[in-house]
Parts: sequence; C-alpha cells; structure tokens
Amino acid sequence: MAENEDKKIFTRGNEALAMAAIEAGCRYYFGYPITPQGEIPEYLSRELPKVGGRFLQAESEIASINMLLGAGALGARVMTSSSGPGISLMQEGISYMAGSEIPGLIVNVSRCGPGLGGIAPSQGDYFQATRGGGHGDYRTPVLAPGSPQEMYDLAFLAFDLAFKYRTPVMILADAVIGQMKEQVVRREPLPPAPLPEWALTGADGRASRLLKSLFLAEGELEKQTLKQLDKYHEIERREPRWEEFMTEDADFIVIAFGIIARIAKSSIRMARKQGIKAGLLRPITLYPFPVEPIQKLSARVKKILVVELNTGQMVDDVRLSARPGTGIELYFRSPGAGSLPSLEEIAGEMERRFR
Amino acid sequence: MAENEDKKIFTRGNEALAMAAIEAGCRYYFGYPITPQGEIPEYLSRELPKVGGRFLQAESEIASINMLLGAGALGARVMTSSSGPGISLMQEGISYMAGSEIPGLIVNVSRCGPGLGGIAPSQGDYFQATRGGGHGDYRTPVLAPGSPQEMYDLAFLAFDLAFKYRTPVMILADAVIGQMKEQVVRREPLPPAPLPEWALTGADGRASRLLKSLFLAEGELEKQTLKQLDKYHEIERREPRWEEFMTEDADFIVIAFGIIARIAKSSIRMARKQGIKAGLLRPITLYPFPVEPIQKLSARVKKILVVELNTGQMVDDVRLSARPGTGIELYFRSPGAGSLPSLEEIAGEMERRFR
Amino acid sequence: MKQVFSRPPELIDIPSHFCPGCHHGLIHRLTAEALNFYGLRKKTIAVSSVGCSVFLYNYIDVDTVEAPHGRAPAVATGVRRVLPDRFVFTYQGDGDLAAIGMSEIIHCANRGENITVIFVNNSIYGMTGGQMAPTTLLGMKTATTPYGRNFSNDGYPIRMAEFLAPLEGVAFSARVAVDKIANLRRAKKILFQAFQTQIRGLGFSFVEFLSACPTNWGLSPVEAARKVEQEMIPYYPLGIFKEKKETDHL
Amino acid sequence: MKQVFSRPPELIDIPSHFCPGCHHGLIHRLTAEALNFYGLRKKTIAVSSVGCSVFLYNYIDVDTVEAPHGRAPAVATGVRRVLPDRFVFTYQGDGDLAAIGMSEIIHCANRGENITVIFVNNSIYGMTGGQMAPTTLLGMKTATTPYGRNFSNDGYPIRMAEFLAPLEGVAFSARVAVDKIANLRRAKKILFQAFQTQIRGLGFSFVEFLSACPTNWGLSPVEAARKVEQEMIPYYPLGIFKEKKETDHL
Amino acid sequence: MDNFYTDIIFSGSGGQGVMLIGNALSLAALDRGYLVTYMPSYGVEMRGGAANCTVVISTEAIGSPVIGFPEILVAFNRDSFERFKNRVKPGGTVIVNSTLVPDYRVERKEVRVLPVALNALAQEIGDERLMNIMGLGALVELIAVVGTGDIEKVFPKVLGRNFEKYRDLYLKALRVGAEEIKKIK
Amino acid sequence: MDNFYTDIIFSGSGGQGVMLIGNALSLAALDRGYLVTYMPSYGVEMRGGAANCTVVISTEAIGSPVIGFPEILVAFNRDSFERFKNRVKPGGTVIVNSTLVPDYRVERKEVRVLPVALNALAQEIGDERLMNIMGLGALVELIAVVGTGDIEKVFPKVLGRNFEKYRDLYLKALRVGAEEIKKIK
Amino acid sequence: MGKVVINIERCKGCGLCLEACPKKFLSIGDKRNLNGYYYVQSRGEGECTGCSSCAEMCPDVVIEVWR
Amino acid sequence: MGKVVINIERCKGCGLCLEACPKKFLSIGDKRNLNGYYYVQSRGEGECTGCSSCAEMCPDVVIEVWR
Ligand SMILES: Cc1ncc(C[n+]2csc(CCOP(=O)(O)OP(=O)(O)O)c2C)c(N)n1
Ligand SMILES: Cc1ncc(C[n+]2csc(CCOP(=O)(O)OP(=O)(O)O)c2C)c(N)n1
Ligand code: SF4
Ligand code: SF4
Ligand code: SF4
Ligand code: SF4
Ligand code: SF4
Ligand code: SF4
Ligand SMILES: [Mg+2]
Ligand SMILES: [Mg+2]
Repeated sequence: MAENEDKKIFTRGNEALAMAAIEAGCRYYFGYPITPQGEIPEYLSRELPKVGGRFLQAESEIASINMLLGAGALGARVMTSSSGPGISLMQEGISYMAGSEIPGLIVNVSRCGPGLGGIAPSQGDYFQATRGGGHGDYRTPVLAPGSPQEMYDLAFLAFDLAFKYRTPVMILADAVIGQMKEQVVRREPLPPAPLPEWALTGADGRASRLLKSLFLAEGELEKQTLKQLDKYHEIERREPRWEEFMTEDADFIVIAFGIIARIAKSSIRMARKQGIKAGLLRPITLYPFPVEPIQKLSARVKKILVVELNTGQMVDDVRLSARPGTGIELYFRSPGAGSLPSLEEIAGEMERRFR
Repeated sequence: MAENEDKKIFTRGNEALAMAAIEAGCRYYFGYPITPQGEIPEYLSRELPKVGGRFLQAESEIASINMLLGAGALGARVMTSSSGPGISLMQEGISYMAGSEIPGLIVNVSRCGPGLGGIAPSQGDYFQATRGGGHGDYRTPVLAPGSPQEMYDLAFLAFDLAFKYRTPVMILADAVIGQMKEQVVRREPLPPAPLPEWALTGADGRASRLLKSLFLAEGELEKQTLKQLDKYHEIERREPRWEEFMTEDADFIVIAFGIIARIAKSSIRMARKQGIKAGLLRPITLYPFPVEPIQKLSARVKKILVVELNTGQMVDDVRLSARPGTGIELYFRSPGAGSLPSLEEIAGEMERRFR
Repeated sequence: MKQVFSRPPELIDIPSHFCPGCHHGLIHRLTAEALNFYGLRKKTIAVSSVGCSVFLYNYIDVDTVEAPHGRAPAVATGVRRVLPDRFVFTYQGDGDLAAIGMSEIIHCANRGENITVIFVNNSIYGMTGGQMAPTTLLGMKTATTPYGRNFSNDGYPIRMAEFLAPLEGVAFSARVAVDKIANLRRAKKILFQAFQTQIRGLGFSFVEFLSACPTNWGLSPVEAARKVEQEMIPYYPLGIFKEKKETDHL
Repeated sequence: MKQVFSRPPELIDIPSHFCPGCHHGLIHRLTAEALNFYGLRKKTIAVSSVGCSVFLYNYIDVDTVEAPHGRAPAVATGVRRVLPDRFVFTYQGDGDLAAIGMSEIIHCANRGENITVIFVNNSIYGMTGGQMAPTTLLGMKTATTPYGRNFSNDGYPIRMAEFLAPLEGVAFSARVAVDKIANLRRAKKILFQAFQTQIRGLGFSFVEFLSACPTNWGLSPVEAARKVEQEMIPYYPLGIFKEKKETDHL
Repeated sequence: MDNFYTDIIFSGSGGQGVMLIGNALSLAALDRGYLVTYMPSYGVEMRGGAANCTVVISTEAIGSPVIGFPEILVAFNRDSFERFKNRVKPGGTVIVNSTLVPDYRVERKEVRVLPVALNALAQEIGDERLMNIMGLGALVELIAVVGTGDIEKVFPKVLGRNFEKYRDLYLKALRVGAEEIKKIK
Repeated sequence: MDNFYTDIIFSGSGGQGVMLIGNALSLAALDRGYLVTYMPSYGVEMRGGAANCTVVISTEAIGSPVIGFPEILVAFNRDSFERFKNRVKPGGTVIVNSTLVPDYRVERKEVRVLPVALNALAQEIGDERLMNIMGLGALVELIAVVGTGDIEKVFPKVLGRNFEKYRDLYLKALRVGAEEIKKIK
Repeated sequence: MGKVVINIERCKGCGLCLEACPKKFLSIGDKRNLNGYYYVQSRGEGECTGCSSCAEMCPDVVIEVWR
Repeated sequence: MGKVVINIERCKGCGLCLEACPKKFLSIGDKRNLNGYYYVQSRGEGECTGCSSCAEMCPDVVIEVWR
C-alpha cells in the first residue's frame, strides 16, 4: 500500500504494531491464526519476506512459542501474536523463555473468556499477563497500548526491554485497539542491532554456549532465581511508564488502561464540564506497575475509581500501590459483545461516586 | 498392600490423595507422568480398575485436561494430576472447564520453576493457581494441604466443591507434602453420588443438553460471567478454610501455607519458648483466601510475617486482606534444591523481626 | 404424492449461519441423516470443535460438549471412557484437526477409541478469515500465504485419511467429497459405514470430507464446488483407505 | 601401537549420569562421532529435550538450547529459520517425541525442516520412573500399566520411523539398534547418512534408536540388551524406511 | 476549526462495500484536519454476511471508537436497519436504502429517517454495486464536514486502479447520492 | 511418654535398600506411639544411583520432614558419606559402612563416628545384601527408641514374603548390627 | 413426475441445486428474499422428475421433494 | 595384537563390553571402584586382537584400544 510509505498513516492498531515490529528490527514471526489479531500475521506474511525476514504460520500456539524460544536463543528479534486461548497455551513456553532468559515479543490482542468466550474486547487477561500465567517465579514486562499509535510505539519499546533484560515481553492490547484505525506517526526504522554476546551461533572460535532453565544442583536454582529477581527489581525501579491526564488539580482519579482509559478520558472531559475535578492515570506498563505515581496521587486525592473491562483485576495492583486508607472503588463491565462501556456510562459512574 | 485396609495407615501424601479420590467417588483418571506426583497415577492405575474405574495415561497434559473436560461433562467424578510445566499446559483447558462449568479435580504437586526448573518443592505456582493462569475472568477453588492427612481430607472436599459449584478445583500441594509419609486416618468411603441434572448422557426422553463456553450474542457472555461471579462471591463467603495455631494470645502472626506452614509451626513453638508470643494462620483454601480472619487478627497483632517458598506471592493477598496500616513483612526462600527453610531459620526470622 | 426428500428431524429447523454454498451445511445434513438412520439421537454425545462448525450444537439435536480448538478427540476420549455404550462423534475442521489438534487425533486413533471423526477439509481456516491450513494446496494464496503456499517454507499439504490409516487403532478411514451428487451419495454411504464401524465396536472411524469454502477461496459457490473437483480431488483422492471387518483386540 | 579407539573430542570427558548399561551413553557417543566426522562442532546448534537425556549439553560440546518437553522440533524450527546454514539436531526420548511432542514432530517433518532428529526409543519413560510410553510393548508392565499394556485401554505401540516416512517433507527415516556390535556399527553408518542428508540440504532426517533402559525394565544391562534383540526388534524392525537422493522442492 | 463531533455507523451485508466507504470518509476527514477513528466489525461477527463500521470524526481527542448509540446510521439492508435503528441517538438521522428496505420505519419521533433508493438509483446510473458510493455521497452531504471533492481526493487510495478506470461512474454515484439527500433533508 | 525428638538420614546407593529400612523404622516408631515422618529422595535425584531418606521421630508434632542438618547419619557408601557428613549436627552421630568407606573421617570434633563393616559382616552371616538390615540394627541400638523386637513386628509389612522365608537371617542381621554398636558406642 | 417445494426465505442463492438438476428445472430468479438473496425458483419449463438431486445438494436444506 | 586401557573409575560394571568381546578377554572383577561398582578387567587369559568391539559397546566410553 502506498500509504505505508508516508510517515503519517491511517491504519489499524494491529497493522501499526506489525509495521513497527519490522522497523524495530524484528525479522521472524511465528504464530497461529486467531481473531482478533489476524492482521498482524497477514501484514507480516506479506512484508517480512520483502526485508529478508521469515514468516511461518506454526501448527499451533505451542509450536509458535517454542519456535520463538529457538529463534530467540540465537539472539534474533522475533515475535508471535495471539489472543486468549492461544496465550494460555503459550504459558509453559513463556515460563521456559523467562527461565532461560531468552528475549522475544508476545502480543496478546485480547478477546473475552474464559474458554472460547467471544471475540469482543476484554481486559480479562490482566492477571495472566502480569502474574505470570505460567509456573514458577517469573515476571514478564507487560505493555498496554491505548491507541494504534501506541501499538506502534510500544513495539519498539518491547524489543528494547526484551533485549535489555533478556526476557520475553508481552504487549497486552485488546480487540478494539487492535482493530480500530487511527492516524499513526511513524519514526525512523532502527539500524540492525548487534548480536548479543550470549547468542547461540555455533561454537566457532569460542567455548560452546548453553541456554537452559534446568538448575538441579543444590542452591543453583535459588541463585538463578534471585539473580532474576534482581532483574525484576531493576525493571520495577526503572521501567514503569504511565500517562497522567488532568491530574495536576484533580480531586478524583480514574485509573484505567488500554481501551478503557481512552474512553475514560472523554468521560473525564465531560465530568470536568460538570464541575467534577477528575483526572486519569493510565498505566502503560502493567508490569512494572506504576506504583509510585499512584502512591503520590493517592496521598492527595479524595477518591480513586478503577475502571476495568473485566471483573476486577488491576484493582488489586491499585490497592497494593495506594497509600493505606485511600478510598478505592471499582467499576467494571464484564467483557462480552456489547459490554464495552460508553463514555457517558463511565462519566455517570464518576458523577455518582465523585459527587 | 495390607496396610491400606486399615483406617490408620502410614503413607505418602500422593498416595493418601489418590486413595481419598477413590473413596470420594472418583472413578476416572487422565494424566501424564511428571515428578513429583508419580505415585498418584501409579496408585490409581493399580486401584481404579479394581473398583470399576478407568485409568488412562494420556499422551500429554493438554489431552489430560481435555479428557477431564469430556468425562466431567458427563457428570463423572474425574481427576488429573501434574506439576509445574504440565499445569501450565492445562491453562487453556482449565479456562474452558470454568467457562463451561464442568467440575473436575486438578492436582498440582508443585515443583520449582520457571521453565524446567527443578523437582524440589515450591510454592511458586501460587499466582497461577489463585489468579487463573488461563485467559478470562474465572477463578478455581484452590486447596493447599499441609500434611498427608490433608492430602487425604482435601480430596473429599475438592470433589464436594467441584460439584457444588460446578467448577474445576485445584489441590496445590508441593513435592514434600506429596512425597513424605506420615500417619493418615481414613474415613468411610462416600456412597455413589447421584448424576447431576446438567450431565450429558444422550438426549433420551428429554431435550438435548449442551455444555459450552462460547457466548457470542450481545450481552450473553456478560450475563454468563456475572452469573459465575455471583458463584465466586458465594464461594468467597462460604468456603474459606484456614487453621489458626496459638493465635489467641499472639502478638505476632506468621502466615504461611503448605509445607512452610508445617515448618513454621515448629518455629513458633521454638519462638514461644524464647518468649515471643507468636501464632500461625495457615490458609487451607488459597482461593477463596481467608480474608476475614486475617482482617481480624491484623487489627490486634503487632506484626504479620508472611513466609513463602517463592519470591513473594501470597503476600499480596495478605496485604489485600489485612487492615490498612498493618505491619506486614515477607520472608521468602526462592525454591530450588536445598532451599527449603529449616524451623530454626524461620524461628530466626521471627526473632529478628518480632523482637 | 409422497415426500421423498425432507429435512431429517435431527437437523434442527433453523436457518444456518454458513455462507452461501458452504459445504458444512451438506455435511451437517448427512450427519443428521446418519444419526437418524441408526436411531442414535438418544444415545449420542457429540463433541463440537472450534471453526466455522462451532455451532454444530445449534443444528444437530443431540447432547453436545464444546471442545477447545483441536482437542475434540481428547474430549471424546473422556466421554468414551465414562460411557462406553454411547455413540460418540467429533466434527472438526482441517485447522482444528490437522494443525493444532494433530497430537490428539493421532493418539485417539492409535488408541482405537471407538468413536467417529467427521473431518471437514476445506483447505483453509474458514472462521478466522482464510489463513493457510495444513491442507492448503501448494501455490494457493491465502491470508497468510500471500505469495502462494510454498513447500520449502510451509511444508506439504497433508493427507490425513491416508496418514492415519496405518495406525493399528484405526478401523475405518476414508475420504469423500460432496461437490456433486454422485460424490455426495457415495459420501453418505461411507459416512454410514463409519457410523456402523462404531456401532459394531470395531474402533476408530474417520471420514475426511473435502469441502468448499467459497468465501475464503474468493469463488462463487458453483466455482468453489468445481475447485473441489478439479484441484482438491486430484491431490486428495477419494476412497476408503482402511476398513476393518472385525475387532482384532477383544 | 596406534590408538584405534578413543573418545571423540566432541564428547566431553566427564563421567555420565546414566545408569549402568544405559544405551543413551552409546547414542551420545555415536552422535559425537558423527559431529566429529563431518567437522560440525563449530556450526552446530543442538536442541536438547526433557528426559534422561536432558543433560545432553553436559556431554556434547556444541551450542545448545534446552527445549520444553516434546517441543524440540519446534525449537529447532525456530533455530533453522534464523540460521539456515547451521547444522541442527534434536535428541529426544520416546515419551518426549511420540507422546507429548507428536504434533511438533509431525509438523516439523511435514515441513521438511532440514534438521536431524535422533529419537531414542527405550519403550518407557526413563526419567520419571518407568511409566508407559507410546512405544511400550503390549503386555509390558510399567509403573502405570501394572497389569501390562493393554491395547483396548492404552492403544498400540507406535512405530514412529514408519509412521513419519510417508510425509513428503521427510528425506530420511530409519530405525537402528545398539544392542550388539553389528547393529551398533550399522547404526553409526545410518546416523552418518542422516547427518549427510541434512548437510546436503535434502530435508528432514530421522533416526530411531532402539535403546535399553535396564533400570526401568528391571533387568541387568546384559539382559536389557537382549530384550532389545528378542522383544523390541521383532516389533520394531530395523531398516531404512525412506531415503531421498535429491531435493524435490528446489 | 470550531468544535465538532459526529459518529456514523455504516452497516450492510458483506458484499456491499461498507468498509470501503467508511475508510474513504475517514481519510477525507483526516485530510481536512479532523481527528478520526474507524472501527470495523470483525471475525465471526462477519459470518452470515453482516458487515459494519463506525467512523468518529471530531476536533477533540476521541475516546471510544466503538459507538453504542450513533448520531447517524447508514443502513444498506434490512438486517442492519433492524439491528441498529433503535440505537440511533435522539436527534439523530438514519439514511436507509429504501430499495432493500421499502417498509423502513423508526418508531421513535426524535429520529429522522432519510430514505434513498440506493440499489435502484445505482442501477439507473449503470451499476448496482455503486450503491455504497452513492450512500457515501448522501452521508457526506448530510454531515457537511468534508465535501465530495475531499472524497474524490482519497478515492485513489481506497479504490486503487478501479478508480482510474471508472472515475466518472464513481463521481457520478457520489453526486447522485448527495443530491438525493439535498432533496429530502 | 517423655519429650523426645530425633532425626536420621539413611543414605546409600540405589540397590542398598535404604528406603526399606527407613520405612521399617518409621512403622516401628509409629507402633510405639511416636509421631513419625518419612521423607524419601525422589525423581532425578535418584539417577546415578543415589538414594536416601529422612526419618523424624518425635513426641511433638513434626514440622519439616526434610532435615538439612540431621542428628544421625547412616551412610552406606562413600558418596553418601561425603555428601552428608559435614551436615551432621554438633553432638550428632554418624554410622558409617566401613567396608565401603575404610578411610572415613569427619573433620569436626563434635561429631561421633561409629564405623561398622556392614558389607563384610553381612557377607559373614551369609548375604552381603543384608547390610541394610544390619545398619538398621545398629541404628536402633543407637537411638534406643524402638527395640529390635519392634522392628521384627513390622518386618512382615515391609519385607513381605521374603521375611517368612529368611526370617532368621534378617533377625540375625538386625542383632549383629545392634551388637556392633553396643561394642563401640 | 415430481414436485419441489422451496423455502425461499432460507435460500441463499448459491446455485448448487440448479447445477445438480438433471432437468435444468431450477434457476435463480431476480427477486430477493428478506435476507437479500436472489433465491432459487422453478424455471417454468421442463419437468421435475422428483429425483431429489437438487434437495440433496442444497447446503441449507431449502428444498423438499415430492413424487 | 591389541591392548585395552580401562579407566576403571568410570566403569559401571554393566558388562556390555565383555559380551561384545569375541575373545572373551574381559571380565568383571571382585573389586569395587570408588563409586562402588565392580569394574571390568582383563581376564588374564586369551589374547586381545584390538578389534575395538568392547570399546564401541561401552556406554560410558571407558575403554581405549591400541593396536
Ligand atoms: C487455541 C486457539 N487457537 C486459535 C483459535 C482461533 N480459531 C478459531 S477457528 C480456527 C480454525 C478454523 O479453521 P478450521 O478448523 O479449518 O475450520 P473451518 O472454519 O475452516 O471450518 C482458529 C484457528 C482458537 N479459537 N483457539
Ligand atoms: C510438560 C512436561 N510434562 C512432563 C514432564 C515430566 N517428564 C520429564 S522427562 C519425561 C519423559 C521421559 O521419557 P522419555 O522422553 O521417553 O525419555 P527417557 O527418559 O526415557 O530417555 C517426562 C514425562 C515434563 N518435564 N514436562
Ligand atoms: S467461511 Fe468458508 S467454511 Fe466458513 S461458513 Fe463461510 S464458506 Fe463455510
Ligand atoms: S532410567 Fe533408563 S533411560 Fe534413564 S539413565 Fe537409567 S537406564 Fe538410562
Ligand atoms: S427433484 Fe430432480 S428434477 Fe426435480 S428439480 Fe430437483 S433435481 Fe431437478
Ligand atoms: S442449493 Fe439451496 S440455498 Fe442454494 S440456491 Fe439452491 S435452494 Fe437456494
Ligand atoms: S579390543 Fe576386541 S579383543 Fe580386545 S578386549 Fe576389546 S573386544 Fe576383546
Ligand atoms: S561396558 Fe564400559 S561401563 Fe560397562 S562394564 Fe564394560 S567398561 Fe565398564
Ligand atoms: Mg478449514
Ligand atoms: Mg523413553
């Protein structure tokens, strides 16, 4: 498409992400079809071969994540994408990647569950994404885009983090952010990254290398996990990202992410017109969670309203972050066709609770 | 074995659980080998055929959980067991069972991760178990036995809850509880349970039945999820179980579960001798978490010490449960060979923090 | 005058959600006819799968459980072990059965589970919008093979009926088509044979239906049926690849 | 005097963790010899799997990545796609490859990934303590078939080398044994042939090794080797089942 | 630019080219300096032939691209008319294809219905398939945010080579649609 | 019953019957009214031939069945001796099989070492494999919680039919082990 | 001599039935049903033998046949 | 004429080498190595041809052969 050559394009969130992945140096994609992320493989199957990359439709999500593990072990920038059920199937592989310190990007364009559920947007995979749905003590950075522009931008960030910390990184989007089109401003593609010094390439002129997650000897696994824990602590210190909107003078704060945060912004504008001094804090990184700004705001504001498109998951992190005694309320819509709240609905909740 | 015929037996946790499952009416087992739960399938492959049951070693954990789903859909009492990586692979299936309201018992005799990790005991799957490691908004009751006796007792409870609430139930044990032998007192086997009225049996003399998790029509999934949420709220109200040990006069409380709670009890006895008035709260159900007793205790005691064999997971639930302002500290050992804390070690921590 | 063709009562009388000319509708009807012929409605437990046919239970009036994508054979195994005297069938697409569900179908077949598998090979992922399936023909353009399926990147289209046949547990394996009346009538016979295989307790029976997906093939229904004849059947020959006459394991 | 037999340098000089008489040690050595013969050490990426052979990387001195149980072929595919000019092999047990990893091995084979798979069929789960494998012989007692493997409950032992051979992507498929010197020498030749298949870019190559597990068979090493000859080989015939001489897809 | 906001649902069946005109409108409004979101229906929603998309055009940052209660509905067939007609906001408008929905009726007083016999008119100018473009012409005339000229400019992007080939037809369809609305609005 | 607590690690290689005597001790102590836990090594730990188990006997509820630093170690071979000898608690005891570990040495003063030539003595009474029973006899004599008579009572449970067949041999092994300890403790 | 009864509201106009009719008895008309499909109808010439081919080939089970 | 060099500490006494020796040149002795295995040794009779069979059959690569 001609429009792709411009720096300003009008495009779907899923396509923006796929485009950015290539520009961030991703050359390998392994994935299995699922709605609502279909445009990502569709775009990459067309575009990757043009830049010398490889696209492979894997036979399953389990194969996908393990191909990611194999390709990632060579230091390649590699990604997969899926949704709900597919992401569940990847949990063992993600745990292995985390345990073996192999980077890679996993995109979850979230749909509603549990089970087959439906294909409407959802934030019901928050726990899975932020708590490590797989076994063992690990975390993966989780980035939550709020627009096609951020689908684009966060793909760059995701690869940065993945290689900086040698970890799988998840982008947790939702069906609306993935499917909607909006204007996206592109940046310069990244130059090729140097091969990391741990990458497997064949033991040519050096000792052989090994990437593994099995640590059987006494004390070995504990040491390894504590090393990783240091890494997670560093991530928690250095990498939280969030957006604040009209918080400077706010008496009330809404906390929401992804599509809900977008809608809530409009609600806040509406509420402000009605004289409610509300603001929004939008976590961009769900892990690391933006603890500090919430702590700060919670010391000042009268009430916090958490709005989620699930039955209440992020609210736990807000409670764990806010100062003791902060009034924290939850408004949720359980995801499903037709349950995305409107701006008026959220504004109504603000009215009810902040008045 | 002759000893099995007695009511008092000296047996391994894993065997106690398998035995109890049969006595609780379980007649079907589907599972895939993994350490450290091998004695469960070993026992059941020998004993199930004797009581007219079926034992099938499935080709994988994914097959296992889906066989569970199929057998459970017929209203049968059915179980599987696995550990870490295998449980991760079951997440999609567990989510489907929850979404389709199909009961069944999933046993995780936990080993350490992430990845292949090791086979030492671990509590690193706490998040996965309690937050729904699978996609979507669902929960599964999680029972955490602290002894072979409880491996036995909780198997009965697990089937009770599974059928009462039409939900998969997890028993989250660990390698020590599963492998150790201790005295177990058996009870009378349950009489056969009547077939639930939703069970698939063939549409003979009635309308055909359907068990599914796909709800596509507008509003349908939201309604279904809210119905399930009511169920979870009921579970949270009615089913928390915990043990208190020397809490009546305690100034300090240790909160721990499973093997750690066992060890901590000895540590508390030791601490008491040194004049530290400590007590223990041991959650037996991890979901529903025993919020109320922790709330009550936290209003009274000077400090709470959470002890975990992971890098700190249950501590979140304690923080979410305790009164604001409660002093909550965490002591953890990251799991791995040789990292199980001794009673002296935990006592030392109590000394350090409670003095 | 006598009614010589009517909807079998096992096929619920509602409009279908399938695209015009989609062969799923035909295969659903044949399935209902087979259930009807053998009087199986009251003792059948169906396992639906994930794909365009996920709504099987909206159309076929039997007890049904919905399996996760690819896992119907495992679900059916669970069913079979609990109620060995019921009639059990799965209905699965080619993405479902031959991609993500490969392990489950092979092990189920190898165990000789006494179930019938209705396998709908339309050489594409219908429901998700036309991506390559394991069965997509070489050279065929799909949403994820924009330059045509290429062996050296994507592998060969897989012939499931032949592939499964050598497994000891397989009692019956065949491939049929419903692209025109002669094939359809033969398909019906063969499906009935598969049902009988199960009824007689001979073990695992498998019928692969070549099926048109006009929507994702970008063809009219009539052209799509023609593509089955002209492109699919040459690569996927019709026929019976295995047929046990009696149980060998009892 | 000249040294006529010595440890290949690719086989790291440390004691092995295998039980006495376990054939894994032999298969490791043959693998190291093949790497040595073709000078592959510097350009090899090995994929280890989960089973008694998980410590492959402690013994074979090449770059290695550890795959989750059963997924080595998928991991190898990831490797292969990034570095098409390296030598890539997996080393997998029968539980790993033929049970949990069935889907991955078939799809990898069907894609014709240019890798070599070393498949160790000891008809048992070694590492986890002797449970039934997909390859366990009928009648054999294991930890999970205390009354002997029974077809009607547990299915038939599966012959992977034959099963995979018909797939178009498979360039080479064979079964060998190392129970006695003649078989071992033939095994070595065939393994070398498989390596060559990859080196020549012909596609997927597969060598199934029949292997003794004295520990879980409850036999002495010598008896165990005899069981390979007397019970395994009759059911699992040795031989080459597919051998492509040139690429058909370039 | 003055503060402005509107949202439109285009709705019809699969083959009717609903997505295409939604895209065209979006790009034109974008060129005019508006903020725009476009949200298509997707996945199983599309099975059975339904297709719809929502376009929001605004001068302020747009919250939700998903609109439960649109200001404007453009309904190309009966199904979509029935599905969405009662969701149109009070004060809103429905453009309905009266060829396929001759008995269109909205029970609510506060909603204005503008019938255009799209199939019939499109057939008249030579190709029934142009009905979507004609619908777009009607909509553009109604909202008066972008002109048909703006639409013309983005046509090459969304129609590709077809536009070169059938330029006049497309433009004519656009015009006829606009004129129909002028007549009745 | 007076307050009592002890813990023992039995350790050797796979074939040496370590688990069996751990079980026998556990059952005997249980019969005597003690609380008992038994914890085996398992899984990959056992590959390469190592095997060990830990028995805790107590009058109070037992916390951990896993003991990092045992009061007593019974080591049947060199590997296990080397692995555990430095973990024995100050004041603790090691019973070591001096046939296979002739050069046993514990560097720490506070640990008592009691060598018994188990293989040799077992061979003397007719079957080297009885070394584990002999080791148990030694241990029982040492801890004096249960008597050899108590062990005898549980033997049918843990040895099954073998016990009926070789009853005298087993009892003799038990006795010889106990006597050896008497000599040197 | 046969007769076909077509449930026109269920017809999706796919044309598979007409292809199957040995008598070319059926055709797609120029009227749409409520779902917008041009539905199948008798061509008004030739004769239906009641062979059922059309009905058997209809994926939507739109046709009943009498004979 | 050949010679075998046996790394006795690595030998696990499995006996596969002796089975393989056409000359029955090897046997398991009555001494244990540090790992407790009775290890393999020359029987002290017959003659080694240096054919390598023993070494090739040893899973633990314990034997070197010279000729
Ligand atoms: C685990 C999982 N992965 C992916 C999907 C998405 N999905 C739904 S249907 C389908 C495949 C449909 O293709 P096929 O099985 O061939 O059936 P068809 O629609 O062609 O009849 C896929 C991949 C899913 N629901 N679950
Ligand atoms: C997902 C998962 N399931 C189960 C296991 C446990 N496990 C470890 S090795 C193994 C199988 C070993 O058998 P095999 O592959 O035949 O290798 P062998 O030990 O016989 O050489 C199993 C089931 C695991 N590590 N991961
Ligand atoms: S997409 Fe294809 S398979 Fe699915 S209903 Fe339409 S035609 Fe049938
Ligand atoms: S258990 Fe079996 S396969 Fe594993 S090392 Fe021992 S003999 Fe070999
Ligand atoms: S019944 Fe036969 S002849 Fe009559 S319309 Fe149908 S196909 Fe034609
Ligand atoms: S086959 Fe059925 S749906 Fe298709 S045109 Fe004929 S009657 Fe209509
Ligand atoms: S080299 Fe040959 S002859 Fe010599 S010991 Fe070994 S097998 Fe026997
Ligand atoms: S084969 Fe090797 S390990 Fe076995 S006895 Fe001979 S030298 Fe020792
Ligand atoms: Mg398909
Ligand atoms: Mg094996």
